[in-house]
Amino acid sequence: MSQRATVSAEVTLPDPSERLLAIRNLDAGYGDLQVLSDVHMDVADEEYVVIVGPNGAGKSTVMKSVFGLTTYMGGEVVFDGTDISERNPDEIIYEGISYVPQTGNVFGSLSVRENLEMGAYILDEVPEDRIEDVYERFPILRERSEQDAGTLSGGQQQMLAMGRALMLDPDLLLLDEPSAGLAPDLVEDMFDRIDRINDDGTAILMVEQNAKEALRRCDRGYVLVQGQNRYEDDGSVLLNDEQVRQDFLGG
Amino acid sequence: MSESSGTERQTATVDSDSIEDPLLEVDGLRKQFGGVVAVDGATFAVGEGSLTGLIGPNGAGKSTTFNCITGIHEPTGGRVTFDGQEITGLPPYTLANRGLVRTFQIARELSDMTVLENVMLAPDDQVGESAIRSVLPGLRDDVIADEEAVRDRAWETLDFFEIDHLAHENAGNLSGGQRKLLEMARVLMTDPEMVLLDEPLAGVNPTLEEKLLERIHELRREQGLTFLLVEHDMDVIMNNCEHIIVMHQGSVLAEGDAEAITSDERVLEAYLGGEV
Amino acid sequence: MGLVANAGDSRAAVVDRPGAVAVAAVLGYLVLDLVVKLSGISVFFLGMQVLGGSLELGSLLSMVIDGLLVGLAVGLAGIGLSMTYSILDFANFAHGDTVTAGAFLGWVAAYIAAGLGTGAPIAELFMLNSGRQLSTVSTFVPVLLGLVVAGVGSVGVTLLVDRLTYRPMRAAGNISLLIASIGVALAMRYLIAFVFGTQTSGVASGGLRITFFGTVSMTDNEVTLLVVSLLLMLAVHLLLQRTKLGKAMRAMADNEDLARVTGIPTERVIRLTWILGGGLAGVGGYLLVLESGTISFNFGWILLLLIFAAVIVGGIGSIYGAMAGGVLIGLVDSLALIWLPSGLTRAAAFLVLIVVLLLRPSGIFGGVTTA
Amino acid sequence: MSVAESVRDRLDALPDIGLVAGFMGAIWAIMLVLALSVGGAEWANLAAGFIGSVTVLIGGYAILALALNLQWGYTGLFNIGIAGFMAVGAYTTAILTAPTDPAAGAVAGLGLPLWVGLLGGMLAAAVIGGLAALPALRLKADYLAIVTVAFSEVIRLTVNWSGLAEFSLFGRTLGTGGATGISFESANDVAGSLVNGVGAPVAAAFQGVGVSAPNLANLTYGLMLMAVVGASYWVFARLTNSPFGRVLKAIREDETVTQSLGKDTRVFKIKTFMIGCALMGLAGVLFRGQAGYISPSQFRPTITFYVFAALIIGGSGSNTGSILGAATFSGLLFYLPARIGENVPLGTRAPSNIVEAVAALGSLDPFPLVAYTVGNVSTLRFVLIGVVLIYIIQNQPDGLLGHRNEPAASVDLDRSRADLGGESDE
Repeated sequence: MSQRATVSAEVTLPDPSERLLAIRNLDAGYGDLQVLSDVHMDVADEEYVVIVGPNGAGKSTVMKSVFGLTTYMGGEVVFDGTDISERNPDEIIYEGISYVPQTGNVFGSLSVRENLEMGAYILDEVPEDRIEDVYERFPILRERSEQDAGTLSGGQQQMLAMGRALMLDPDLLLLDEPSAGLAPDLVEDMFDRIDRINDDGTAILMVEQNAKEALRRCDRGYVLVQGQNRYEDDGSVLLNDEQVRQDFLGG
Repeated sequence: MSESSGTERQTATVDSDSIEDPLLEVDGLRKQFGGVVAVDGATFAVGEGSLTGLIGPNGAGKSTTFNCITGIHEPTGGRVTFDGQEITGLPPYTLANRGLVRTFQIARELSDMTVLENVMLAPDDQVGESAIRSVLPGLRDDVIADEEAVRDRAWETLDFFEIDHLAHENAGNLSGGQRKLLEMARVLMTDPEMVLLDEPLAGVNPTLEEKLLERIHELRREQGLTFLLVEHDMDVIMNNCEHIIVMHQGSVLAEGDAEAITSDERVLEAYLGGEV
Repeated sequence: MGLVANAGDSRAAVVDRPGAVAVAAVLGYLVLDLVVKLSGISVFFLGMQVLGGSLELGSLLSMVIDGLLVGLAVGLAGIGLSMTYSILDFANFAHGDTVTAGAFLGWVAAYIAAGLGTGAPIAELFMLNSGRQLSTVSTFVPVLLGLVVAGVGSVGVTLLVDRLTYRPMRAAGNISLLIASIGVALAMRYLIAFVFGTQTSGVASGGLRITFFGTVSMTDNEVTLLVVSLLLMLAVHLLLQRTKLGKAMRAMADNEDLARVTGIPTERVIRLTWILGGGLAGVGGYLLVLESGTISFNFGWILLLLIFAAVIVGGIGSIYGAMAGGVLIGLVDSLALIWLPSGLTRAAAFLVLIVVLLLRPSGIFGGVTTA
Repeated sequence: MSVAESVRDRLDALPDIGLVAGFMGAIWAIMLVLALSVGGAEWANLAAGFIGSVTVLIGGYAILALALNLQWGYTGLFNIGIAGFMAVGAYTTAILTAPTDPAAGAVAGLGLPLWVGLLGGMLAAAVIGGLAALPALRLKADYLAIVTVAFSEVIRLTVNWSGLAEFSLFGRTLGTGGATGISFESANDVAGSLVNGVGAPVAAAFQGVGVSAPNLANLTYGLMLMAVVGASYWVFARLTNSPFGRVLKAIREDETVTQSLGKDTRVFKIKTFMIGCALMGLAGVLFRGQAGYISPSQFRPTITFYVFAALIIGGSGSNTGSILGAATFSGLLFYLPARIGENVPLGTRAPSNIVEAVAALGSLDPFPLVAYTVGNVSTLRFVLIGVVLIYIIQNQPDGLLGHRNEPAASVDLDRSRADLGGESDE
C-alpha cells in the first residue's frame, strides 16, 4: 500500500546527489502566502514522474518552485548535484531544465519557427538540427512554420510550447497540465507524444488534472494535498488505491 | 424548471425540481469567451435557507458561473432568477442591493483602508453617500446618526468574526485567513439574503476554518441566510452541505446529497479525468 | 439560447455603432467635400455653402507632403514611445524631451563641424547662435555628422536616465513610472534651457529646391528627412524580423513571463529598447529641426502629445502602428487646414486621438498590440 | 532614522491646523529674512511683496492640489487635464463678467457681477468635467491621463483660436479675445477696495513702514485666497470623511469589489470629476486671473504637472498633505529659488552664456560658472522640481503625509460606549 511520505523522519529518502532532481523540505509560496510546506520529491534520470491532487493542492507551485518562479521560504531543490533553490529562471535554464507553463506558453505574435528560435535563445547559433528534430517530432509545426503562433489551434500551440522547451535538449522537462483545454480526442495523442519524449531520454515532471491517464503512463506519482505530500508510489499502484480515490473526493 | 444540460441523469442524483422554495435558479446558463465555451447550459437551483455546495474539477466552469450570476460577466445565454425575478446580466451593484452578494476566490480586501472602513463601506444606501448631505451643515446631522448606527453594527460584525482587535489596522496588513474573515464580515454588512462564497477556505488554517464554518451555520440558523459555496476541500463540502451540485465541462453533471455524490461513479471519473 | 446570444450581440452592436457610424459619416463627408473642392464646384443649401469651394491640386499635394514629412519624423520618434509602453509598461512623458535632447546634441555637433575654420567663435557655434543656416547640400558632412551624434547622444542620455531613474523602480507600478517620467521631463527640459537658453534659434534652411512632376517641390533638407526616416524604419523592421535580439524584443513585448522562463535576458532587452527608442527619438528630433529650420528647448515637449496621438492611433505597443500612426497624424495635422482655420488644426489631431482612444483603444490598425 | 522620517515624525505630532500654520509661518519667516538681507531700507515693502506673492501661489496651488487629491488621491482617477478645466472656469467667469463696453481693442463680455461669474465658471467647469468623466468610466488610468491632457490642449487651442476672439451671440458681442486674452473685473480689485475701505487704518500703518499700495493689495489677496483654501478644505474634509469618501477610496483600491458591494461606481466617479473640476475652474480664475486678465498661454499643460508635484510632495490621499505639498512646492521650490537668484549681486563678470562660464574654469576661475548658475536659477529650479519628484516617487512615495491613516468616516470610529459593557475592548 502507499506509504505516507509526509513525515520526513520516518521515511528514508534517497541521497539527493543520486537523483537528477531532489526536492527536500521545500516551503514556498507567493509573496506572503505560503502554499507548499515540507514538500519532498525526486526525479531520477530519464524518469517520468507525475504530480496529481485536488484543485488548489499546490501542484503547479511545485513546478514553479523548481524553476525559480515562486517565493522561496525554506528547504532545498537540488538538480544534478547543484543547489538551485534560490536561482532565477534565466540561470536555471542553463542547468538543463525547461518549463512549459499551462497557459500563455507561446509567443502569439511570433511565427512558429521564431518561437522555436526563442527556445534556444541562450545558444550562440540557432541550432538547425534541433529545429529539425522538433519538426520531426511534431510535423504539423513544419507545415505551419511561417504562421503566427497565435493563429494555431490549442493542440498545436501545446506542441509548439513543448517543442520550444525541447530546443535546448533538456535533461528534465517540466510540464504543467499539457492536456488542459484540449479536445478529448487530442488528449490521448498528447500523452503519446509525451511518452515518446520520455522514451528518448528526457526526464519528465508533470502536473496533470487528468490523473487517471497520467498515472497509467508514468513511472511514479505523487499525490499532493493542501501543499503537502500525501502519497507517493508507482503510478499503477496509486491508480488502483481506494484511499487515493477517496482523498480526491473527501469523505 | 426546464431541461438541463444534455447529460443524462443518474438515479442517485436529485432533480432540481425537487428543490423546495428555490431562491436562486440558474437555467441553461451559457458563457463563451471567443471560441471557448466556459459554461455550457448549466441548470440548477439553490433552495432558500440552504447551504449548497458547487464542486467540480478545474476548468469545470464554477468560477465563470459565479461571475455570470453576480454580474461580473454578462452571460452569453440562459436565465438567472433570484427571488422570483429575472436578474440575468444585471450589474453587480444592482444585485447586491437586491440581496445577492459574493466573496472572491482570492480575498480582495481594500488594502489601504482600515478593517473598519472596509466593513463600514458595505451597507446599502448610506445617507452619507450623498455628496451634498455629507457636506451641508443641516443635513450632515442625519449622516452622523446613520454613521453611528453603521459603526455600531460594524463593531458587532467584527466581534462576531472575532477580528475586532484588528479594527483600526490597514486591511493590507492582515494575514490570509484574517482577510477571509474580513471579506465575510464585509459581505454580511450588506444585509444579504444570499451569499455566494468563492473558495472561502482556501489558505485558511484548520482552526480558522472551523470558526468560519461555525459562523456560516449560525447565520443560516439565526438569520435564515442562503449560501452557495464553491470549495476545493471535499471534506468541507461533504460534511457541511446538504445539497451538492457537481459541474463538469461547463454543465451540471450530478446533484444530490453527500452520499449520492460520493457513490456516483461518474463524479469520480470526472475527477480522475477519465472519459465521461 | 442562440436567440438570446444574438439578441445580446445586436444590443452590443447598437451601443457600439453610433460612434463608428458618426465617424464614418464625417469621413465620408470630408472625402466627398475634398473631391468637390478639387473640381472647383461649390454646393449651396439654404444659402449656406455645404460642400466644395476651391482647392488647387498642387496645394493639396504640398499639404500632403508637409503632413507626410512631419508624420515620418513623428512616427520615428513614436517607435520608442510605443516600445517603452509595451516592454516597460508605462507611458513615458519624458520621451518628448529626449527628442529635444537628441536634436540639440546633433545640431551642436553639426554647427561646430560646419563652423570650424570659418573663424566663428566656438561659443557662438555651441550656442547655435552664429545665424548660419545649414542645409544638406551645402554642408553635407556636418549635417550627416549631426545626425549620427543626435542618435548616439540621445542613446547615451536615455541609458543614463534609465540607470538613474527607472531601473531602481522596475517593480513599481505603471503610474509611479509615469510620474517619475514627468520628473525626468522637467529636469531634462530645463537642463537644456539652462545650457542653451530659452530662445528659438534658426539653424537650418533648404539649400536647394527640387521639383517633382512639375507641381510638387521639396527642399534638399526635406528630401533628407524623407530618405533617412524611411531607411531607419526599414532598418527597424529588419532588426525586429531578422535579428535574434529583435525577435527577443518582440517576444518580450508579447509575453514577458514566458520570455523570462525561456531564458531571454530581459534586462538586456530592456536596455536595447531604450537604445533603439532613444536613438530614434533623437534622430527624429534632429530631422524635424532640419525640416522646420528652428530649434528651441521645449519643441519636443510640445511635440509629445502629437507623438502620443500617433502611437495611440497606430495601436499603443505596436511599432509598425507607430510608424503608420505618425504618418496619419501628420496628415491630419496638415490636411485639417482644408476645412479648419489654421489655429485649430492641432486641436483636430488631438481630437482624433481622443476619439480613437474612446472608440477603439487598441488603435485603428487592428487589435495587434505587439510589435 | 533618515531625515525624511524624523521630519515626518515631528509632523505627525502636530494637529493639522498647527501643522499648516507652522508651515506657512516658516515660509513667511524665510521670506522676511530674505527681504531683510537684500532689501536695505526697502525691506518692509520687499517683504510684503515676497510674502504676498508666495501666499497667492500657495493659495492657488493648494486649491488645485485639494481638487486633484479628491480625484486622484482618493478615487484614483488620473486626471492630467487640470489646466484645461482651469481654463474653462476662468474663461467662463471672464466672459460673464467682462464689461459690455470694453476699452479700445479689448473684448466685450456680459458685464455680470463677479460672484455670478465665479459661480458660472465653477458650474461650467463641473459640466465639462462631467463630460470628460465619461471616458473615465471605461479607460485604464494611463489612457485616461492621455485623454485628459489632450482634452486640456483642445480647450486651450480653442480659446486661443482667432475665430472665437470675438463673435456675436443673440445680438451681443462677446468672445475669448483669442491669443491676446480677455480682461474682466478682477478679484484683486476686491482686495484693493477692501484695503482702501475697511482696512484703511491697517493700510495706513503698513504704508507708514513703506509698503506700497499694490503690494498691500497683493498681500490682502493672498490672505483672501487662503480663506478660500480654508473653505475648500472644510468642504473636502467633510466630503472625504464620510461614507461618500469611503466609496471613493474603495474605488481606488478595487472597483470590482466596490461594485459587488452594491455601489454604482460610475455615479461616484462622475460626481468626483464634477466636484474636483468645479474647484479647478474656480482656481483658474482666482489664481491665473488675479489681475483681471487671462490668456491661453496661462493654461499650458505644465501647470498640471506642477499641481501633481505639489500633491505628490504633500502625500496623495491626504487633504492636509495637499496643502502642505502646495506650500512646499510653490514656496520653497518654485518661488524662493527665483527670488534668491534675482537678488544675489553678480557684478559685471557674469557671462552671457555657459560656454564662457565653463571656459573660465580652464583658467581656474570658477566665479563665472557660479555667477551663470545663480543668474539662471529660475530655470534650474525646474530641474530641482523634477529631481525632487523622482526622488519622492523612488524613496518616499507617500510624500509628507500620505502614510497617515485617515479613515473615511464622519464619526469617531472607536467602539461606542454602549458597546463597552460585556466584551473587553481590544
